[in-house]
Amino acid sequence: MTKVAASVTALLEAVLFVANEPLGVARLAQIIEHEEATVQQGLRELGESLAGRGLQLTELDGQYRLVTTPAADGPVRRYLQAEARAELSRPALETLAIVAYRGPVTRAQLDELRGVASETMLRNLLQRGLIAEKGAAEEPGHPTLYGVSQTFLQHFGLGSLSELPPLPEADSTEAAPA
Amino acid sequence: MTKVAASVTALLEAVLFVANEPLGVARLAQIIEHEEATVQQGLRELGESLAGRGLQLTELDGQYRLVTTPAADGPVRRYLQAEARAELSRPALETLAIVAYRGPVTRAQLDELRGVASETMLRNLLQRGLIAEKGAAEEPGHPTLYGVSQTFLQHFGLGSLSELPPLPEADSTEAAPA
Amino acid sequence: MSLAVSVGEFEGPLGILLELVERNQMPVTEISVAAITAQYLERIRSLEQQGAEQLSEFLQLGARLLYIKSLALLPRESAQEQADELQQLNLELEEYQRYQQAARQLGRLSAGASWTRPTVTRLEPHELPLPQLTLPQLAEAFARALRQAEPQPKRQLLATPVSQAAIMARLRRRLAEGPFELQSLLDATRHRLEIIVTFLAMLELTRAGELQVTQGGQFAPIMVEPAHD
Repeated sequence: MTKVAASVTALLEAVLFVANEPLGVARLAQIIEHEEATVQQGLRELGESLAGRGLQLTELDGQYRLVTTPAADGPVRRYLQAEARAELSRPALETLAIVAYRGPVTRAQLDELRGVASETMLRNLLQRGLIAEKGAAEEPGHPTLYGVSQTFLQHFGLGSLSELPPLPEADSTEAAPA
Repeated sequence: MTKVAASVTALLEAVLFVANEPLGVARLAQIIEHEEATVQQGLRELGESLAGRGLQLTELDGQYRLVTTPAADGPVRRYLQAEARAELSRPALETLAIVAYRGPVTRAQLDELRGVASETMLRNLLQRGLIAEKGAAEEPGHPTLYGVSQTFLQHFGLGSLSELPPLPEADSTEAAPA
Repeated sequence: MSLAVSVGEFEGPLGILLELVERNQMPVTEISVAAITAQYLERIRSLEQQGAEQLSEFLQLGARLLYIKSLALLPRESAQEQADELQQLNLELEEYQRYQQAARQLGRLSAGASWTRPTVTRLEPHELPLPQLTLPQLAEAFARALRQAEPQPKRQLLATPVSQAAIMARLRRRLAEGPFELQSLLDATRHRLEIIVTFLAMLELTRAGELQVTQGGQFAPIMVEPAHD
Protein backbone atom coordinates (compact mmCIF):
# COMPACT_ATOMS: atom_id res chain seq x y z
CA MET A 1 0.00 0.00 0.00
CA THR A 2 1.30 3.42 -0.86
CA LYS A 3 1.45 5.45 2.27
CA VAL A 4 1.81 8.76 0.47
CA ALA A 5 -0.93 10.48 2.39
CA ALA A 6 -2.82 12.26 -0.33
CA SER A 7 -4.41 15.48 0.85
CA VAL A 8 -8.13 15.44 1.49
CA THR A 9 -8.52 17.89 -1.38
CA ALA A 10 -6.77 15.53 -3.77
CA LEU A 11 -8.88 12.58 -2.66
CA LEU A 12 -12.08 14.57 -3.12
CA GLU A 13 -10.99 15.66 -6.55
CA ALA A 14 -10.21 12.09 -7.59
CA VAL A 15 -13.54 10.73 -6.34
CA LEU A 16 -15.57 13.54 -7.90
CA PHE A 17 -13.67 12.97 -11.15
CA VAL A 18 -14.84 9.38 -11.49
CA ALA A 19 -18.31 9.93 -10.02
CA ASN A 20 -21.13 10.07 -12.50
CA GLU A 21 -23.54 11.61 -10.03
CA PRO A 22 -23.49 14.54 -7.64
CA LEU A 23 -22.25 13.51 -4.17
CA GLY A 24 -23.15 14.90 -0.73
CA VAL A 25 -20.82 15.55 2.16
CA ALA A 26 -21.91 12.50 4.16
CA ARG A 27 -21.31 10.16 1.24
CA LEU A 28 -17.95 11.73 0.44
CA ALA A 29 -16.91 11.44 4.09
CA GLN A 30 -17.68 7.75 3.94
CA ILE A 31 -15.78 7.23 0.71
CA ILE A 32 -12.62 9.06 1.64
CA GLU A 33 -12.87 7.97 5.28
CA HIS A 34 -12.59 11.38 6.88
CA GLU A 35 -14.79 13.47 9.18
CA GLU A 36 -17.60 15.40 7.56
CA ALA A 37 -16.11 18.64 8.85
CA THR A 38 -12.84 17.79 7.12
CA VAL A 39 -14.74 17.07 3.92
CA GLN A 40 -16.54 20.41 4.14
CA GLN A 41 -13.22 22.16 4.55
CA GLY A 42 -11.67 20.09 1.75
CA LEU A 43 -14.48 20.94 -0.66
CA ARG A 44 -14.02 24.62 0.06
CA GLU A 45 -10.33 24.35 -0.63
CA LEU A 46 -10.90 22.29 -3.76
CA GLY A 47 -13.31 24.90 -5.11
CA GLU A 48 -10.77 27.65 -4.49
CA SER A 49 -7.87 25.73 -5.96
CA LEU A 50 -9.79 25.19 -9.17
CA ALA A 51 -9.94 28.91 -9.92
CA GLY A 52 -8.55 29.57 -13.39
CA ARG A 53 -8.55 25.91 -14.33
CA GLY A 54 -10.64 23.96 -16.83
CA LEU A 55 -12.84 22.39 -14.17
CA GLN A 56 -15.06 23.79 -11.49
CA LEU A 57 -16.88 22.47 -8.48
CA THR A 58 -20.62 23.02 -8.51
CA GLU A 59 -23.00 22.59 -5.62
CA LEU A 60 -26.74 22.13 -5.76
CA ASP A 61 -28.79 21.24 -2.69
CA GLY A 62 -25.67 20.12 -0.89
CA GLN A 63 -24.67 17.81 -3.74
CA TYR A 64 -21.26 18.38 -5.28
CA ARG A 65 -19.94 17.60 -8.73
CA LEU A 66 -17.01 18.43 -10.91
CA VAL A 67 -17.82 19.95 -14.31
CA THR A 68 -16.00 21.83 -17.06
CA THR A 69 -15.97 25.62 -16.94
CA PRO A 70 -18.24 27.62 -19.27
CA ALA A 71 -15.12 29.15 -20.82
CA ALA A 72 -14.30 25.73 -22.26
CA ASP A 73 -17.76 25.17 -23.74
CA GLY A 74 -16.65 25.69 -27.34
CA PRO A 75 -13.86 23.10 -27.38
CA VAL A 76 -15.88 20.63 -25.32
CA ARG A 77 -18.83 20.82 -27.71
CA ARG A 78 -16.50 20.57 -30.68
CA TYR A 79 -14.93 17.46 -29.24
CA LEU A 80 -18.23 15.74 -28.52
CA GLN A 81 -19.70 16.52 -31.93
CA ALA A 82 -16.63 15.42 -33.83
CA GLU A 83 -16.64 12.31 -31.72
CA ALA A 84 -20.25 11.51 -32.58
CA ARG A 85 -19.76 12.16 -36.28
CA ALA A 86 -16.52 10.24 -36.64
CA GLU A 87 -16.64 6.97 -38.52
CA LEU A 88 -16.94 3.92 -36.36
CA SER A 89 -13.80 1.88 -36.10
CA ARG A 90 -14.08 -1.73 -37.16
CA PRO A 91 -14.07 -3.03 -33.57
CA ALA A 92 -16.70 -0.45 -32.62
CA LEU A 93 -18.86 -1.45 -35.57
CA GLU A 94 -18.56 -5.10 -34.64
CA THR A 95 -19.50 -4.36 -31.07
CA LEU A 96 -22.50 -2.38 -32.23
CA ALA A 97 -23.51 -5.23 -34.55
CA ILE A 98 -23.36 -7.75 -31.72
CA VAL A 99 -25.41 -5.49 -29.47
CA ALA A 100 -27.99 -5.07 -32.23
CA TYR A 101 -28.33 -8.72 -33.20
CA ARG A 102 -27.64 -10.37 -29.89
CA GLY A 103 -28.67 -7.65 -27.41
CA PRO A 104 -29.35 -6.95 -24.72
CA VAL A 105 -25.92 -8.20 -23.64
CA THR A 106 -23.60 -7.63 -20.74
CA ARG A 107 -20.04 -6.42 -21.09
CA ALA A 108 -18.75 -9.83 -20.02
CA GLN A 109 -20.76 -11.52 -22.78
CA LEU A 110 -19.33 -9.10 -25.31
CA ASP A 111 -15.80 -9.63 -24.05
CA GLU A 112 -16.22 -13.34 -24.38
CA LEU A 113 -17.69 -13.20 -27.84
CA ARG A 114 -15.09 -10.79 -29.16
CA GLY A 115 -12.19 -12.29 -27.26
CA VAL A 116 -10.97 -8.85 -26.22
CA ALA A 117 -11.96 -6.25 -23.65
CA SER A 118 -14.91 -4.25 -24.97
CA GLU A 119 -15.17 -1.54 -22.36
CA THR A 120 -13.71 1.25 -24.47
CA MET A 121 -15.95 0.31 -27.39
CA LEU A 122 -19.00 0.32 -25.18
CA ARG A 123 -18.22 3.75 -23.81
CA ASN A 124 -17.61 5.06 -27.28
CA LEU A 125 -20.99 3.74 -28.47
CA LEU A 126 -22.76 5.06 -25.37
CA GLN A 127 -21.25 8.47 -25.90
CA ARG A 128 -22.44 8.48 -29.50
CA GLY A 129 -25.89 7.59 -28.30
CA LEU A 130 -26.01 4.45 -30.46
CA ILE A 131 -26.52 2.10 -27.55
CA ALA A 132 -28.11 2.54 -24.15
CA GLU A 133 -28.25 0.78 -20.82
CA LYS A 134 -31.19 -1.61 -20.66
CA GLY A 135 -31.43 -2.60 -17.02
CA ALA A 136 -29.48 -5.30 -15.22
CA ALA A 137 -29.00 -8.97 -16.03
CA GLU A 138 -30.44 -11.52 -13.65
CA GLU A 139 -27.16 -13.04 -12.70
CA PRO A 140 -24.75 -12.62 -9.81
CA GLY A 141 -23.55 -9.04 -9.54
CA HIS A 142 -26.44 -7.83 -11.74
CA PRO A 143 -24.23 -6.55 -14.55
CA THR A 144 -25.62 -3.83 -16.79
CA LEU A 145 -27.30 -4.92 -20.01
CA TYR A 146 -26.73 -2.96 -23.19
CA GLY A 147 -29.03 -2.68 -26.15
CA VAL A 148 -29.35 -0.35 -29.13
CA SER A 149 -30.94 3.04 -28.54
CA GLN A 150 -33.97 4.77 -30.02
CA THR A 151 -31.52 6.98 -31.88
CA PHE A 152 -30.09 3.85 -33.48
CA LEU A 153 -33.50 2.67 -34.66
CA GLN A 154 -34.40 6.12 -35.98
CA HIS A 155 -31.10 6.47 -37.76
CA PHE A 156 -31.70 3.26 -39.70
CA GLY A 157 -35.40 3.91 -40.10
CA LEU A 158 -36.21 0.70 -38.28
CA GLY A 159 -39.52 0.18 -36.53
CA SER A 160 -38.04 -2.56 -34.39
CA LEU A 161 -35.03 -4.83 -34.18
CA SER A 162 -36.91 -7.58 -36.01
CA GLU A 163 -36.48 -5.47 -39.14
CA LEU A 164 -32.72 -5.89 -39.10
CA PRO A 165 -31.48 -7.49 -42.32
CA PRO A 166 -30.78 -11.21 -42.17
CA LEU A 167 -27.17 -12.20 -41.75
CA PRO A 168 -25.07 -12.62 -44.85
CA GLU A 169 -24.33 -16.27 -45.55
CA ALA A 170 -21.15 -17.30 -43.84
CA ASP A 171 -19.87 -18.98 -47.02
CA SER A 172 -20.40 -16.11 -49.37
CA THR A 173 -18.53 -13.67 -47.15
CA GLU A 174 -15.77 -16.18 -46.69
CA ALA A 175 -15.48 -16.61 -50.43
CA ALA A 176 -14.91 -12.92 -51.03
CA PRO A 177 -11.93 -11.88 -48.98
CA ALA A 178 -12.08 -8.48 -50.70
CA MET B 1 -14.08 36.22 -30.15
CA THR B 2 -14.30 36.11 -26.41
CA LYS B 3 -11.52 38.12 -24.93
CA VAL B 4 -11.66 36.28 -21.64
CA ALA B 5 -9.55 33.64 -23.32
CA ALA B 6 -9.23 30.86 -20.81
CA SER B 7 -5.66 29.72 -20.73
CA VAL B 8 -4.70 26.86 -23.03
CA THR B 9 -3.99 24.69 -20.02
CA ALA B 10 -7.53 25.12 -18.74
CA LEU B 11 -9.01 24.26 -22.15
CA LEU B 12 -6.89 21.14 -22.39
CA GLU B 13 -7.93 20.10 -18.92
CA ALA B 14 -11.61 20.53 -19.77
CA VAL B 15 -11.39 18.57 -23.01
CA LEU B 16 -9.37 15.75 -21.47
CA PHE B 17 -11.89 15.64 -18.62
CA VAL B 18 -14.74 15.07 -21.05
CA ALA B 19 -12.90 12.72 -23.38
CA ASN B 20 -13.28 9.04 -22.70
CA GLU B 21 -10.28 8.21 -24.78
CA PRO B 22 -6.65 9.24 -24.92
CA LEU B 23 -6.03 12.16 -27.28
CA GLY B 24 -2.97 13.12 -29.31
CA VAL B 25 -1.50 16.58 -29.78
CA ALA B 26 -2.82 17.06 -33.33
CA ARG B 27 -6.35 16.19 -32.30
CA LEU B 28 -6.19 18.44 -29.23
CA ALA B 29 -4.85 21.29 -31.34
CA GLN B 30 -7.85 20.96 -33.64
CA ILE B 31 -10.33 20.88 -30.79
CA ILE B 32 -9.02 23.82 -28.81
CA GLU B 33 -8.01 25.65 -31.99
CA HIS B 34 -4.45 26.38 -31.12
CA GLU B 35 -1.06 25.56 -32.65
CA GLU B 36 0.36 22.13 -31.92
CA ALA B 37 3.40 23.72 -30.32
CA THR B 38 1.12 25.63 -27.96
CA VAL B 39 -0.68 22.41 -27.11
CA GLN B 40 2.62 20.68 -26.38
CA GLN B 41 3.54 23.50 -24.06
CA GLY B 42 0.09 23.49 -22.51
CA LEU B 43 0.21 19.76 -21.83
CA ARG B 44 3.56 20.16 -20.12
CA GLU B 45 2.17 22.94 -17.94
CA LEU B 46 -0.96 20.97 -17.20
CA GLY B 47 1.06 17.97 -16.11
CA GLU B 48 3.14 20.13 -13.79
CA SER B 49 0.18 21.98 -12.36
CA LEU B 50 -1.47 18.71 -11.41
CA ALA B 51 1.32 17.81 -8.98
CA GLY B 52 -0.15 17.15 -5.55
CA ARG B 53 -3.71 17.01 -6.86
CA GLY B 54 -6.09 14.10 -7.26
CA LEU B 55 -5.58 13.83 -11.01
CA GLN B 56 -2.60 13.19 -13.22
CA LEU B 57 -1.87 13.40 -16.91
CA THR B 58 -0.67 10.19 -18.53
CA GLU B 59 1.00 9.78 -21.88
CA LEU B 60 1.53 6.69 -24.02
CA ASP B 61 2.54 6.70 -27.67
CA GLY B 62 1.84 10.43 -27.79
CA GLN B 63 -1.71 9.98 -26.53
CA TYR B 64 -2.73 11.91 -23.43
CA ARG B 65 -5.38 11.21 -20.87
CA LEU B 66 -6.47 12.46 -17.47
CA VAL B 67 -6.69 9.84 -14.71
CA THR B 68 -6.77 9.74 -10.92
CA THR B 69 -3.52 9.48 -8.97
CA PRO B 70 -2.46 6.14 -7.48
CA ALA B 71 -2.66 7.72 -4.01
CA ALA B 72 -6.44 7.97 -4.43
CA ASP B 73 -6.79 4.31 -5.40
CA GLY B 74 -8.54 3.28 -2.17
CA PRO B 75 -11.34 5.90 -2.12
CA VAL B 76 -11.98 5.65 -5.86
CA ARG B 77 -12.22 1.90 -5.63
CA ARG B 78 -14.62 2.28 -2.72
CA TYR B 79 -16.79 4.67 -4.71
CA LEU B 80 -16.84 2.52 -7.84
CA GLN B 81 -17.30 -0.56 -5.69
CA ALA B 82 -14.64 -2.01 -7.86
CA GLU B 83 -13.65 -5.49 -6.97
CA ALA B 84 -10.18 -6.03 -5.70
CA ARG B 85 -7.94 -6.47 -8.66
CA ALA B 86 -7.02 -10.04 -9.32
CA GLU B 87 -3.33 -10.38 -8.57
CA LEU B 88 -1.26 -10.92 -11.65
CA SER B 89 0.52 -14.25 -11.62
CA ARG B 90 4.29 -14.33 -11.72
CA PRO B 91 4.46 -15.45 -15.36
CA ALA B 92 1.95 -12.74 -16.28
CA LEU B 93 4.06 -10.07 -14.56
CA GLU B 94 7.15 -11.44 -16.22
CA THR B 95 5.56 -11.26 -19.66
CA LEU B 96 4.29 -7.76 -18.95
CA ALA B 97 7.72 -6.64 -17.80
CA ILE B 98 9.26 -7.80 -21.05
CA VAL B 99 6.56 -6.12 -23.12
CA ALA B 100 6.91 -2.91 -21.10
CA TYR B 101 10.70 -2.64 -21.19
CA ARG B 102 11.35 -4.26 -24.54
CA GLY B 103 8.17 -3.53 -26.37
CA PRO B 104 6.93 -3.53 -28.95
CA VAL B 105 7.87 -7.20 -29.23
CA THR B 106 6.67 -10.14 -31.29
CA ARG B 107 5.45 -13.38 -29.81
CA ALA B 108 8.55 -15.16 -31.08
CA GLN B 109 10.80 -12.70 -29.25
CA LEU B 110 8.85 -13.26 -26.06
CA ASP B 111 9.00 -17.02 -26.46
CA GLU B 112 12.73 -16.85 -26.89
CA LEU B 113 13.37 -14.59 -23.94
CA ARG B 114 11.15 -16.54 -21.60
CA GLY B 115 12.16 -19.93 -22.95
CA VAL B 116 8.53 -20.99 -23.03
CA ALA B 117 5.57 -20.55 -25.35
CA SER B 118 3.88 -17.29 -24.47
CA GLU B 119 0.77 -17.47 -26.59
CA THR B 120 -1.69 -18.23 -23.81
CA MET B 121 -0.13 -15.58 -21.63
CA LEU B 122 -0.37 -13.04 -24.45
CA ARG B 123 -4.02 -13.81 -25.04
CA ASN B 124 -4.71 -13.51 -21.33
CA LEU B 125 -3.02 -10.10 -21.14
CA LEU B 126 -4.77 -8.91 -24.31
CA GLN B 127 -8.09 -9.94 -22.85
CA ARG B 128 -7.38 -8.00 -19.69
CA GLY B 129 -6.48 -5.05 -21.87
CA LEU B 130 -3.03 -4.71 -20.32
CA ILE B 131 -1.29 -5.04 -23.66
CA ALA B 132 -2.36 -4.15 -27.17
CA GLU B 133 -1.36 -4.91 -30.72
CA LYS B 134 1.02 -2.28 -32.05
CA GLY B 135 1.24 -3.00 -35.74
CA ALA B 136 3.40 -5.56 -37.50
CA ALA B 137 7.13 -6.16 -37.36
CA GLU B 138 9.17 -5.54 -40.48
CA GLU B 139 10.37 -9.07 -40.86
CA PRO B 140 9.27 -12.06 -42.92
CA GLY B 141 5.68 -12.95 -42.20
CA HIS B 142 5.06 -9.56 -40.58
CA PRO B 143 4.33 -10.91 -37.11
CA THR B 144 2.18 -8.81 -34.80
CA LEU B 145 3.94 -6.52 -32.39
CA TYR B 146 2.68 -6.15 -28.84
CA GLY B 147 3.13 -3.20 -26.51
CA VAL B 148 1.62 -2.10 -23.24
CA SER B 149 -1.69 -0.25 -23.25
CA GLN B 150 -3.17 2.76 -21.51
CA THR B 151 -4.82 0.28 -19.17
CA PHE B 152 -1.36 -0.92 -18.21
CA LEU B 153 -0.39 2.60 -17.20
CA GLN B 154 -3.58 2.85 -15.17
CA HIS B 155 -3.12 -0.53 -13.55
CA PHE B 156 0.26 0.50 -12.20
CA GLY B 157 -0.59 4.15 -11.67
CA LEU B 158 2.13 5.28 -14.06
CA GLY B 159 2.11 8.62 -15.85
CA SER B 160 4.13 7.26 -18.77
CA LEU B 161 6.53 4.47 -19.61
CA SER B 162 9.43 6.70 -18.61
CA GLU B 163 8.23 6.37 -15.03
CA LEU B 164 8.98 2.66 -15.01
CA PRO B 165 11.76 1.86 -12.56
CA PRO B 166 15.00 1.25 -14.45
CA LEU B 167 15.57 -2.26 -15.74
CA PRO B 168 17.78 -4.01 -13.18
CA GLU B 169 21.37 -4.73 -14.15
CA ALA B 170 22.21 -8.38 -14.66
CA ASP B 171 24.86 -8.29 -11.95
CA SER B 172 22.74 -6.82 -9.19
CA THR B 173 22.09 -10.33 -7.98
CA GLU B 174 18.96 -10.08 -5.94
CA ALA B 175 19.30 -6.68 -4.36
CA ALA B 176 16.03 -7.26 -2.56
CA PRO B 177 14.97 -10.88 -2.21
CA ALA B 178 11.80 -9.56 -0.58
CA MET C 1 8.02 -24.53 -2.23
CA SER C 2 5.28 -25.79 -4.42
CA LEU C 3 5.06 -25.03 -8.07
CA ALA C 4 1.65 -24.04 -9.23
CA VAL C 5 1.16 -25.70 -12.56
CA SER C 6 -1.63 -24.88 -14.88
CA VAL C 7 -1.57 -24.71 -18.62
CA GLY C 8 -0.45 -21.31 -19.77
CA GLU C 9 0.57 -20.18 -16.32
CA PHE C 10 3.93 -21.83 -16.37
CA GLU C 11 6.83 -20.59 -14.55
CA GLY C 12 8.92 -21.31 -17.63
CA PRO C 13 11.90 -23.65 -17.74
CA LEU C 14 14.28 -20.71 -17.34
CA GLY C 15 12.31 -19.65 -14.27
CA ILE C 16 12.83 -23.04 -12.71
CA LEU C 17 16.49 -23.11 -13.64
CA LEU C 18 16.99 -19.63 -12.21
CA GLU C 19 15.29 -20.62 -9.01
CA LEU C 20 17.62 -23.60 -8.66
CA VAL C 21 20.66 -21.48 -9.45
CA GLU C 22 19.64 -18.97 -6.79
CA ARG C 23 18.92 -21.70 -4.28
CA ASN C 24 22.38 -23.15 -4.87
CA GLN C 25 23.78 -19.64 -4.45
CA MET C 26 25.61 -19.66 -7.74
CA PRO C 27 26.06 -16.49 -9.77
CA VAL C 28 24.13 -16.77 -13.05
CA THR C 29 27.38 -16.24 -14.88
CA GLU C 30 29.05 -19.25 -13.31
CA ILE C 31 26.47 -21.96 -13.00
CA SER C 32 27.69 -25.46 -12.45
CA VAL C 33 25.85 -27.61 -14.94
CA ALA C 34 27.01 -30.73 -13.18
CA ALA C 35 25.36 -29.64 -9.95
CA ILE C 36 22.20 -28.26 -11.44
CA THR C 37 21.21 -30.79 -14.09
CA ALA C 38 20.07 -33.53 -11.75
CA GLN C 39 18.00 -31.08 -9.70
CA TYR C 40 16.46 -29.69 -12.83
CA LEU C 41 15.48 -33.12 -14.17
CA GLU C 42 14.07 -33.94 -10.76
CA ARG C 43 11.86 -30.88 -11.09
CA ILE C 44 10.59 -31.92 -14.49
CA ARG C 45 9.73 -35.31 -13.14
CA SER C 46 7.67 -33.76 -10.36
CA LEU C 47 5.93 -31.53 -12.90
CA GLU C 48 5.15 -34.60 -14.89
CA GLN C 49 3.78 -36.35 -11.84
CA GLN C 50 1.49 -33.40 -11.22
CA GLY C 51 0.10 -34.08 -14.63
CA ALA C 52 1.38 -30.92 -16.25
CA GLU C 53 0.98 -30.93 -20.00
CA GLN C 54 3.16 -29.35 -22.62
CA LEU C 55 6.44 -30.18 -21.02
CA SER C 56 8.28 -29.81 -24.30
CA GLU C 57 10.16 -26.61 -23.46
CA PHE C 58 11.12 -27.97 -20.08
CA LEU C 59 12.48 -31.10 -21.68
CA GLN C 60 14.34 -29.13 -24.30
CA LEU C 61 16.21 -27.18 -21.66
CA GLY C 62 16.82 -30.45 -19.82
CA ALA C 63 18.29 -31.93 -22.95
CA ARG C 64 20.48 -28.87 -23.38
CA LEU C 65 21.80 -29.18 -19.85
CA LEU C 66 22.51 -32.87 -20.39
CA TYR C 67 24.27 -32.07 -23.62
CA ILE C 68 26.50 -29.46 -22.01
CA LYS C 69 27.20 -31.83 -19.19
CA SER C 70 28.02 -34.67 -21.55
CA LEU C 71 30.56 -32.53 -23.42
CA ALA C 72 32.74 -32.67 -20.33
CA LEU C 73 32.99 -36.42 -20.69
CA LEU C 74 34.20 -36.28 -24.26
CA PRO C 75 37.69 -35.63 -25.69
CA ARG C 76 39.42 -32.30 -25.49
CA GLU C 77 38.02 -30.66 -28.66
CA SER C 78 34.67 -30.42 -26.99
CA ALA C 79 35.99 -28.23 -24.18
CA GLN C 80 35.62 -25.15 -26.33
CA GLU C 81 32.16 -26.19 -27.42
CA GLN C 82 31.16 -26.72 -23.84
CA ALA C 83 32.45 -23.27 -22.91
CA ASP C 84 30.48 -21.75 -25.79
CA GLU C 85 27.27 -23.57 -24.98
CA LEU C 86 27.59 -22.66 -21.34
CA GLN C 87 28.23 -19.03 -22.12
CA GLN C 88 25.17 -18.93 -24.33
CA LEU C 89 23.06 -20.40 -21.54
CA ASN C 90 24.53 -17.92 -19.05
CA LEU C 91 23.62 -15.03 -21.31
CA GLU C 92 20.05 -16.21 -21.70
CA LEU C 93 19.73 -16.77 -17.99
CA GLU C 94 21.18 -13.36 -17.17
CA GLU C 95 18.78 -11.58 -19.46
CA TYR C 96 15.90 -13.59 -18.14
CA GLN C 97 16.92 -12.73 -14.60
CA ARG C 98 16.83 -9.02 -15.37
CA TYR C 99 13.25 -9.25 -16.55
CA GLN C 100 12.26 -11.38 -13.63
CA GLN C 101 13.57 -8.72 -11.29
CA ALA C 102 11.79 -6.07 -13.33
CA ALA C 103 8.61 -8.13 -12.93
CA ARG C 104 9.05 -8.05 -9.17
CA GLN C 105 9.47 -4.28 -9.23
CA LEU C 106 6.36 -4.06 -11.34
CA GLY C 107 4.49 -6.21 -8.86
CA ARG C 108 5.41 -3.82 -6.06
CA LEU C 109 4.12 -0.90 -8.12
CA SER C 110 0.66 -2.36 -8.38
CA ALA C 111 -0.27 -1.10 -4.92
CA GLY C 112 -2.04 1.90 -6.42
CA ALA C 113 -3.93 2.11 -9.68
CA SER C 114 -5.17 5.14 -11.56
CA TRP C 115 -8.73 5.35 -12.75
CA THR C 116 -10.23 6.98 -15.78
CA ARG C 117 -13.50 8.72 -15.74
CA PRO C 118 -16.15 6.13 -16.56
CA THR C 119 -18.69 8.90 -16.90
CA VAL C 120 -20.07 9.30 -20.36
CA THR C 121 -20.56 12.90 -21.36
CA ARG C 122 -23.20 13.37 -23.98
CA LEU C 123 -24.73 16.16 -25.93
CA GLU C 124 -28.49 16.37 -26.09
CA PRO C 125 -29.88 13.90 -28.67
CA HIS C 126 -30.81 16.70 -31.10
CA GLU C 127 -27.20 17.89 -31.06
CA LEU C 128 -25.84 14.46 -31.82
CA PRO C 129 -24.73 13.87 -35.37
CA LEU C 130 -24.45 10.20 -36.32
CA PRO C 131 -21.78 8.46 -38.30
CA GLN C 132 -22.43 7.34 -41.85
CA LEU C 133 -23.53 3.78 -41.52
CA THR C 134 -25.72 1.42 -43.50
CA LEU C 135 -27.63 -1.67 -42.45
CA PRO C 136 -25.75 -4.05 -44.76
CA GLN C 137 -22.52 -2.80 -43.19
CA LEU C 138 -23.92 -3.63 -39.81
CA ALA C 139 -25.02 -7.12 -40.83
CA GLU C 140 -21.65 -7.80 -42.32
CA ALA C 141 -19.90 -6.62 -39.18
CA PHE C 142 -21.95 -9.05 -37.15
CA ALA C 143 -21.10 -11.94 -39.45
CA ARG C 144 -17.45 -10.99 -39.16
CA ALA C 145 -17.64 -10.85 -35.38
CA LEU C 146 -19.21 -14.29 -35.30
CA ARG C 147 -16.53 -15.73 -37.53
CA GLN C 148 -13.83 -14.34 -35.28
CA ALA C 149 -15.61 -15.70 -32.26
CA GLU C 150 -15.32 -19.24 -33.54
CA PRO C 151 -12.70 -20.99 -31.50
CA GLN C 152 -9.34 -20.76 -33.21
CA PRO C 153 -7.68 -24.12 -33.67
CA LYS C 154 -5.17 -24.32 -30.88
CA ARG C 155 -1.59 -24.47 -31.89
CA GLN C 156 -0.56 -27.73 -30.39
CA LEU C 157 3.00 -28.45 -29.62
CA LEU C 158 2.30 -32.13 -29.63
CA ALA C 159 -0.63 -34.23 -30.68
CA THR C 160 -0.28 -36.36 -27.58
CA PRO C 161 1.66 -35.49 -24.48
CA VAL C 162 4.84 -37.52 -24.34
CA SER C 163 5.48 -38.93 -20.94
CA GLN C 164 8.91 -40.06 -19.99
CA ALA C 165 7.37 -42.89 -17.95
CA ALA C 166 5.48 -44.17 -21.00
CA ILE C 167 8.59 -44.10 -23.14
CA MET C 168 10.57 -45.90 -20.45
CA ALA C 169 7.90 -48.58 -20.40
CA ARG C 170 8.10 -48.86 -24.17
CA LEU C 171 11.90 -49.18 -23.99
CA ARG C 172 11.64 -51.93 -21.38
CA ARG C 173 9.25 -53.85 -23.63
CA ARG C 174 11.64 -53.58 -26.57
CA LEU C 175 14.56 -54.60 -24.35
CA ALA C 176 12.70 -57.66 -23.20
CA GLU C 177 12.70 -58.78 -26.85
CA GLY C 178 16.47 -58.46 -27.06
CA PRO C 179 18.98 -55.92 -28.45
CA PHE C 180 17.89 -53.49 -31.17
CA GLU C 181 19.35 -50.68 -33.23
CA LEU C 182 18.98 -47.18 -31.82
CA GLN C 183 18.05 -45.97 -35.29
CA SER C 184 15.03 -48.26 -35.42
CA LEU C 185 13.79 -46.64 -32.24
CA LEU C 186 14.25 -43.13 -33.57
CA ASP C 187 12.62 -44.01 -36.90
CA ALA C 188 9.45 -44.73 -35.00
CA THR C 189 9.35 -41.28 -33.41
CA ARG C 190 7.73 -38.42 -35.19
CA HIS C 191 8.49 -35.44 -32.98
CA ARG C 192 11.68 -33.78 -31.95
CA LEU C 193 10.31 -33.76 -28.45
CA GLU C 194 9.69 -37.47 -28.51
CA ILE C 195 13.30 -37.99 -29.53
CA ILE C 196 14.47 -35.86 -26.64
CA VAL C 197 12.31 -37.72 -24.19
CA THR C 198 13.52 -41.02 -25.59
CA PHE C 199 17.07 -39.83 -25.06
CA LEU C 200 16.27 -38.87 -21.47
CA ALA C 201 14.55 -42.20 -20.85
CA MET C 202 17.56 -44.08 -22.14
CA LEU C 203 19.89 -42.15 -19.86
CA GLU C 204 17.61 -42.90 -16.98
CA LEU C 205 17.55 -46.65 -17.71
CA THR C 206 21.31 -46.68 -18.19
CA ARG C 207 21.75 -45.08 -14.80
CA ALA C 208 19.40 -47.61 -13.29
CA GLY C 209 21.56 -50.36 -14.79
CA GLU C 210 18.80 -51.77 -16.98
CA LEU C 211 20.21 -50.81 -20.33
CA GLN C 212 23.48 -50.35 -22.13
CA VAL C 213 24.48 -48.81 -25.40
CA THR C 214 27.26 -50.23 -27.55
CA GLN C 215 28.83 -49.41 -30.84
CA GLY C 216 31.00 -51.85 -32.78
CA GLY C 217 33.06 -49.26 -34.60
CA GLN C 218 33.10 -45.56 -35.40
CA PHE C 219 30.30 -45.72 -37.95
CA ALA C 220 28.73 -48.94 -36.88
CA PRO C 221 25.09 -48.88 -35.84
CA ILE C 222 24.49 -47.98 -32.21
CA MET C 223 22.95 -50.92 -30.40
CA VAL C 224 20.67 -50.76 -27.42
CA GLU C 225 20.66 -53.88 -25.29
CA PRO C 226 19.76 -55.06 -21.81
CA ALA C 227 22.60 -54.45 -19.32
CA HIS C 228 24.57 -57.63 -18.72
CA ASP C 229 24.31 -57.68 -14.99
